[in-house]
Amino acid sequence: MRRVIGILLANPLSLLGVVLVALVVLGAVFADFLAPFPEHRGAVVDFLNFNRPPEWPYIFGTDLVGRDLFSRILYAYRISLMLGVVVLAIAVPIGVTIGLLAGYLGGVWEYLLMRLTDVFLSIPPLVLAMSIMGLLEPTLINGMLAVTAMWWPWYTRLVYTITRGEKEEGYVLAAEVIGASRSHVMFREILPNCVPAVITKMTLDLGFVILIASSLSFLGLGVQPPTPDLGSMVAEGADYLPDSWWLTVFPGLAILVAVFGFNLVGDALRDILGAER
Amino acid sequence: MTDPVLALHDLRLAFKGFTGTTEVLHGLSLSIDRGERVALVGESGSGKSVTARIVLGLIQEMRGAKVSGRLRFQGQDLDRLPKRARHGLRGTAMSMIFQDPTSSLNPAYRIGTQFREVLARGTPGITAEAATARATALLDEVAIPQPDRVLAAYPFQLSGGMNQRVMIAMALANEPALLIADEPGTALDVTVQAQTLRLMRRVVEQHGTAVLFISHNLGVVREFADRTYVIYRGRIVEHGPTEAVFHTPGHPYTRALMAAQPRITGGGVPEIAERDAQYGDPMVVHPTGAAAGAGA
Amino acid sequence: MNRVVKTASAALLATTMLTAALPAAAQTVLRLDEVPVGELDPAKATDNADSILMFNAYDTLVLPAQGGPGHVPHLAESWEIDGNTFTFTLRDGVTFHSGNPMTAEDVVFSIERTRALGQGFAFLFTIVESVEAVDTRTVRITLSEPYTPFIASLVRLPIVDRQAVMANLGPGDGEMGDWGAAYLSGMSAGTGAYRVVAHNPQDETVLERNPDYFLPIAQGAPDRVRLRYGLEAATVRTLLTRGEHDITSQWLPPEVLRALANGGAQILSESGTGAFYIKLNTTKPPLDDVNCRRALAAAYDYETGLRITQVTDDWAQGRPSTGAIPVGMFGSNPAEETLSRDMDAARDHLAACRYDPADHTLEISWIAEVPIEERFALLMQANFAELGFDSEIVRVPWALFTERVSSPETTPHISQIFSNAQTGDPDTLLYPMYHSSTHGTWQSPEHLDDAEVDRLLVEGRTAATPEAREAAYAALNDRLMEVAATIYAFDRNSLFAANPRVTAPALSDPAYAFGLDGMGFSFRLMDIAE
Amino acid sequence: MQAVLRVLLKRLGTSVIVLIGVSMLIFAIARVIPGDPARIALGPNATAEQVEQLRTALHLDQPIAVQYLEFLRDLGQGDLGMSLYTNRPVAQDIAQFLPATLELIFVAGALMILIGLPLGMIAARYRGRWPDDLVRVIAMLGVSAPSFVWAVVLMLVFAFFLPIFPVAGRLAEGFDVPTVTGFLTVDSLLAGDPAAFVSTLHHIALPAFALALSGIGQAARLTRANMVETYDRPYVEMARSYGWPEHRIATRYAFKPSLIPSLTIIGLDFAAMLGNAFLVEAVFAWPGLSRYGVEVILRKDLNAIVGTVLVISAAFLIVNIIVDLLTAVINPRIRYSERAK
Repeated sequence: MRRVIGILLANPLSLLGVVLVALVVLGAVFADFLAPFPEHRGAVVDFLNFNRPPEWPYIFGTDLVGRDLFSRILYAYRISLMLGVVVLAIAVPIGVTIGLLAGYLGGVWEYLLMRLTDVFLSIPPLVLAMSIMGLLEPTLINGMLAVTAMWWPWYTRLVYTITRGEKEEGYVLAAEVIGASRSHVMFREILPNCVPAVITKMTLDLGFVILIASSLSFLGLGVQPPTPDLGSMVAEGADYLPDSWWLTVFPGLAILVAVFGFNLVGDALRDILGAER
Repeated sequence: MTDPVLALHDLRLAFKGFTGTTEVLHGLSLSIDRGERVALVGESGSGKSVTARIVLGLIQEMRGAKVSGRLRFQGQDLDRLPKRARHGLRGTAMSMIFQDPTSSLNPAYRIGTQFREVLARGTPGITAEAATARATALLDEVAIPQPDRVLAAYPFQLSGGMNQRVMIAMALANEPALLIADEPGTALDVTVQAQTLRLMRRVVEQHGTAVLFISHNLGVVREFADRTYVIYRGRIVEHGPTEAVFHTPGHPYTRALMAAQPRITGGGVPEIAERDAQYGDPMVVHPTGAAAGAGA
Repeated sequence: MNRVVKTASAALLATTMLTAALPAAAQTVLRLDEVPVGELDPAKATDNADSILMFNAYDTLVLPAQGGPGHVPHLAESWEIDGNTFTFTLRDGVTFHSGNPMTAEDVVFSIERTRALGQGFAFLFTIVESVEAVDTRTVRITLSEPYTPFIASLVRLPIVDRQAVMANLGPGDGEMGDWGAAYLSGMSAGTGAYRVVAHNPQDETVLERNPDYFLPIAQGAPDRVRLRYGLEAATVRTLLTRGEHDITSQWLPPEVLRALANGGAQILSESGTGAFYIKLNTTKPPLDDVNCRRALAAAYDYETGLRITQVTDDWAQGRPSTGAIPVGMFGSNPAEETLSRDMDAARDHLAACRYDPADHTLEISWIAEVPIEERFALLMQANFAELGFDSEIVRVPWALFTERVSSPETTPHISQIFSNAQTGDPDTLLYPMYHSSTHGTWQSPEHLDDAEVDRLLVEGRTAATPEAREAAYAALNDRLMEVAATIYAFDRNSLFAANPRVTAPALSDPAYAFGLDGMGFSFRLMDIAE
Repeated sequence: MQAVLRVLLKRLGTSVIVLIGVSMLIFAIARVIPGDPARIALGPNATAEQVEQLRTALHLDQPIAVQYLEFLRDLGQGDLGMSLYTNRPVAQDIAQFLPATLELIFVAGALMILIGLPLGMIAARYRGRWPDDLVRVIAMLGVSAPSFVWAVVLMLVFAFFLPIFPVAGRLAEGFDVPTVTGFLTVDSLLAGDPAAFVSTLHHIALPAFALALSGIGQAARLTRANMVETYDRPYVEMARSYGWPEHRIATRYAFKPSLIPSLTIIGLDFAAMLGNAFLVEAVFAWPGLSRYGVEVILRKDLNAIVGTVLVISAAFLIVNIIVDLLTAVINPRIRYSERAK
């Protein structure tokens, strides 16, 4: 572990990633203390100060009803991260379990489970999430549901591939020979070998969940106002380009910074853990 | 004429890493005469493979690698040679064959294609027909039954032994003065390996090619080499005519190595004590001239 | 390799020069945009985009008079009204785009087709009891009940080329098949000053001038029109700035219009037919108490609301409201008697209300497709908080909104609606909103049930003379203010940014305004400077 | 070639099964929505009686399994029902809007391959040195922002501040290209109108690039990773031992073997593009199926949603079959799998 951290900090790019992720996470966690206008995360209007360019005390400017963009971005990070964590917390166990089952059991199970996975994979992810969000009511919970529905198959594929490889390895055969149960082999023998790849993917995916969620919001299918959300901010601001550029530029940058940070860290982890597939 | 094909003098190699510089070779000296077959024996990690790659100049291209000492090839000082000229020696004047024949051939191209490219190194602008004819002849020489079928095949369609022969044929295609063989055939079946080695020996004799033979397998070395260098942790600990080294091993490490060697020629890394104070003993040198003919 | 590159670059150069050398189109092209989709079928058309298409590709029996009330002859030369019977004499010598002459049969067919398909503005013609072609130039329409503004309804009846449709019936139930729906979805079969040459309901409709139009077309009117759908605000902004666009839709946010105006665009407008309504659900506590509704109506900050719509010093997308009926319509109050915020009155009303604001959370909805409504929602939230009402803001997509308002229980406390008189007559604005028989539509989230309002609405549509109608609507106006089912936030003033090269009197000079949304976009009346 | 054919047949079979699964999935989602599709369909002024009639006409009063079978039967006849959004048959809408989207995606895919692969090669070739880091940053930035952000940025920079590209649409005014394939680039060439062809390229450049950016990043990273792995293979060392120049080793020895795993993933990236096209088409007013998809989803236009998702999935599966076939053609292992056995 210390080695991992050491290598992370040694490379300037991955160091940058660690710093960006730290900024995003700290900003989200301590938004209550860092935001100059914490009440602006909700339904507040200040028509005296609406649509202001960046100037003190509104360092990122204000939106069309006079709310501080910087404060809203911090709270938007909070929602995005929460969404990412929840989505992965549901999608990863489901995806990993199905992948293990399909890869290890083989036969009919493999065929059925992998075709099911294919069904989900052959609807472009955003289209699937959009369909779900469009048909259900756009709420935070449904958003998580939609993104989870599009996410688990990727873990299934990943774990399936690894499991198929590991299944033939000596240690698995050895465990089978001494009469270990199937679940023991799957979860105690094979699963640990999937962990580096899964962790790497999860780091990368935290960024991508933010990305997808913002894309959904951009289309009006994500988290609903007045809850701050980066994608909706960009979408709403885009109408006012280029004059009120801050409405789009800062939330857009905020997405970029978060996803870029998680990508850098995930990429570095992949190199270090050798989880390249 | 009197120059050895290859002469290494006080060769040192160090890698720069995060934690500082690590020296891997500590002043290694070695020479090979024309047509002579010389073995470099040691366990994995002893520095024998990097030595081979230094001769080809591959290590020098790596970042963080620092090579010092003198490298003379056919009387030329390799380090003083311009980069292009140095590069030009590869595949023509010196060539190398690798441990795993199947994975050393490019899976995306047919054998014939790869062969033609090798021939084009020696004879730029060689026609397809001439290349095929030459390749067929070379494959014939390494006892490959249907050369045209092999030329049309992809490496994964051939057996390991077959690929090994292809590699030998390719390595000799441009009549190099020096052939470096890095653990040839270790990945192969024992009997196949023995066959291939006998074949290789015959062919290099016919071509008068000098060979630097790198191996951990003493049995193989004894069959193949005229002279043997034993390497331990980046240092030569013993050298002399192969028979002399085997009959009267002088260095404690060599003795340990031989004791660990299974009687029958076989694969597997010998299991010997990781470290022993005695292994630091000075180098043992057997007189050369006396036993020179014994191996031939 | 090199030769390939050379050849390719030579080809590229040649084609670039070709593009550059392309002569400036001899034709004048007018480019404008609307929200998708453009519906070409006269029996289905309803939206603004559809209206623009209808008013140009088709003609109607009458047209609204420019600059004042009433209607003038168009395809009908004259008409007589006898109780519930309307007899029209058609203009002679009018031909459809196909070359077929326009006759009474076509008028009959148009009404029958609209009623048969039951979509679009068919509801305006459900009261038609019979329609018959007396001779080729005479049509008689009989209504099943008195309906004075029927002439106004006729501006929503584009006359369709019967022969052309009959020759192109698609498969469907019955002998009329699909009534030509497939055919008319991509083709114009009217008499209009422009005819459709290409139509992609999501992308654009291209129209070109009809050289055989029965009225003279202004010399400077565009030869060709491209009506594009679904351009983003930023795209329109860029296009107009680059001189690649002529008239924007009315849906641009005020900030964008301001930027365009500052960049040299002219502002065109259409007004007087509708308003922005904040609708209170009169069946849900605490808003089932009229005093609570009056409190909200008094607490709403009309001035700030108008400021949200402000584009420049001269232009705003809203005009001060004077009451339930927009200024310029039958029964409206004088323009200077504007509504304004009165917190003292609000508190007095609240005191009279039987509910305690602390016990209720108001649900304020806004339509997802109309982002500016979010600002009004936030404004109301702040305003009503001063009275002690907590509120939550919900964003509702249009489709879901129409679903939610169908029952009083699911209708939010407060909804926001932009609405217009669909025929230009107050009846089509107010009746669908307030008559107790029309509950459960997007226009009537108040679920108002007031006998007096019902009575006045019926009087308005049946009174025989304009004076009597005026009186009825004035009384209705007062009654509506009394029941306070709606907060009349502002009268709507649709603004369009336009390229200065466009002259459109119907959109810039009140003396030429039609008083019907979209009719100002009659391209034949425009002038495009080269 | 027999092996390639076998791959094709196997993939087609699987695709049909998957498509049936997709249709069931999307059909199920479409039927559990809150709200009555018949009421939504009829719009604001419909009576309860009309709603009931339409419910019967749409089979909404029957069990969902029956509804699905009805749907399949209609589908078999190419009938996807009517769209509430355009008031036209969904099949007609899709036929009109699909080519624009496919054209956009193909051009973006070409950009992805033409830019992404070389970038990846450069990075792998100079592994650990500045070009590697630079490519890594570029690739990662491309992946790190949603394509709608890039679309907006590109439009602002190259159409507003530097007006060198058109803002919207597929073809400049004044051109009239008869529709043959629906791909304007192809149609303009078929019409023998090079100026129109240039105009179509001019119009498609920005949206395609915005769409391709994340794909370029993915392709570059993937190619780099695969090539780095290939560089560690013995045959590359063998190639070096024969003294090939590095650029030749990169293009000939390392690239082709690493292209094979890359191709599969590039096929998957098409899926992402089909989705991202939803965002880019909105910004550039590209009259494609994705934009149609957004509109129908926002309007809960069930028939159109089901139709659009089915067609997009089918397109995705077809692209993947093509990629599999390409892989089979490039990869001698698959091509000669029979002989190897």
